[in-house]
Amino acid sequence: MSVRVQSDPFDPGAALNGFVSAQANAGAVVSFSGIVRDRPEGGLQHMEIEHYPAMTAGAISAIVDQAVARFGLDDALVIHRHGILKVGEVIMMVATSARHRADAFQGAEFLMDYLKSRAPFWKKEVTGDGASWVAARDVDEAALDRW
Amino acid sequence: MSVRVQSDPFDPGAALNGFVSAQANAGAVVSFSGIVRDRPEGGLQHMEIEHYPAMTAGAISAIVDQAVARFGLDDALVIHRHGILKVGEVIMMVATSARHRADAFQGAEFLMDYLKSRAPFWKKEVTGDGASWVAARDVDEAALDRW
Amino acid sequence: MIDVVYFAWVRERIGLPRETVDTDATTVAGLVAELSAREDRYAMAFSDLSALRVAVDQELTDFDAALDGVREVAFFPPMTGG
Amino acid sequence: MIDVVYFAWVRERIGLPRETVDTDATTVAGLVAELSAREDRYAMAFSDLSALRVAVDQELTDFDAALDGVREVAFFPPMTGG
Repeated sequence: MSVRVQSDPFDPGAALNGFVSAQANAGAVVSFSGIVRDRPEGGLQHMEIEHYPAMTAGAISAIVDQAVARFGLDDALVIHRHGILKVGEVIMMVATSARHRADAFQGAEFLMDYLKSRAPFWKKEVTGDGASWVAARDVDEAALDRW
Repeated sequence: MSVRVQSDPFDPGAALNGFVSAQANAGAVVSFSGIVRDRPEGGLQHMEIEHYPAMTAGAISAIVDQAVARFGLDDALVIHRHGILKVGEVIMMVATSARHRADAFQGAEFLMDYLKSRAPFWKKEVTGDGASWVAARDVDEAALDRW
Repeated sequence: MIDVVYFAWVRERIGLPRETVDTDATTVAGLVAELSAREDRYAMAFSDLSALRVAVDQELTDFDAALDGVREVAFFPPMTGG
Repeated sequence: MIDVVYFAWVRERIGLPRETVDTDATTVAGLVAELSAREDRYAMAFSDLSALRVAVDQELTDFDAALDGVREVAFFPPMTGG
């Protein structure tokens, strides 16, 4: 299991290859990568991601431990950036491995659902008109109900 | 959309990075990588994957088109190897992108379920004791029922 | 004249990957009956159709598919891709 | 003495990221009431508790959580990670 919280950019492909090559038993690896996108109406200059340094890694590790236990994952990786990110940059990445693909997929979806709403990050969008905090979406909170 | 059927090894990380950097609108990218694993009882020397060259790329493209239409995917990638593969080698990879993560996840699972049972590949396991064709699993056929 | 192709253990049991068949059959099932009547290796390969899949001109189909204008029929076990 | 930390728009409304509070409150809700009574900026930040989340010693919890032995309380809006 590996959790990385960092302001520096990271290479998702290198992270995926490292994760794949570390798997001794798992035949299935699922990854998710989140990319900064402009707003539908345009104008995003950059995104700022604030976090709670004393809590972040521990909160993510607890979510990872739950996912590993629940889906019998062989391994899991979470990388999450904070600080200033431009459009097109990769914000975060999750990877899971399991013997069968259904567990790897479910583990990755579980991690994403919980990271969205239970890991202490807050996104702010900065445009030429000012800055605004991204509101939590009801659909993200509702996504937790299925687990 | 991109479909690659090849005997040569490929680099999943490079494929993921290429896919991510090609996304102009999607904020969510999901990938699946399948790795050759030894049998639970051990002894696998290598795996041979046979396919139906005249049909394979067309069959995969039809599955990709279904996934794109059904889940509103921005983009999709399938790479599938044939020929001889050793333990630890990556057999195949799928990547999907969408505006929201639920669609990217569902699109990737749909692709995997259909590639498993509807793309013309057949796996043979070669051990010191001989060779045997991998039997299709009922659970893989059943997985199609949910779509 | 129809090209008939075999994959995986169907190919191994019949002992060849491809052959051209001069057939009067109007459906895949009729073609299977003709081939099965030829020799034991065909009869054995086709003994349990529930264990077989068929594609006609590179499209998956059923054993009752018609052969009108068809150029290639493929027989194989359930696929194990991914 | 408890360290109280604020994030995102809670931090911006209150105007500081962290302070140390000498409090008699026995629960998080009691601490919120004390802070809200101090100044308008606190009252405004805490005006709708349904829009807030709280962590006690870096664990998510509820507003009725006890403060016995607690060293750090954090207030913030619903999280938007991922």
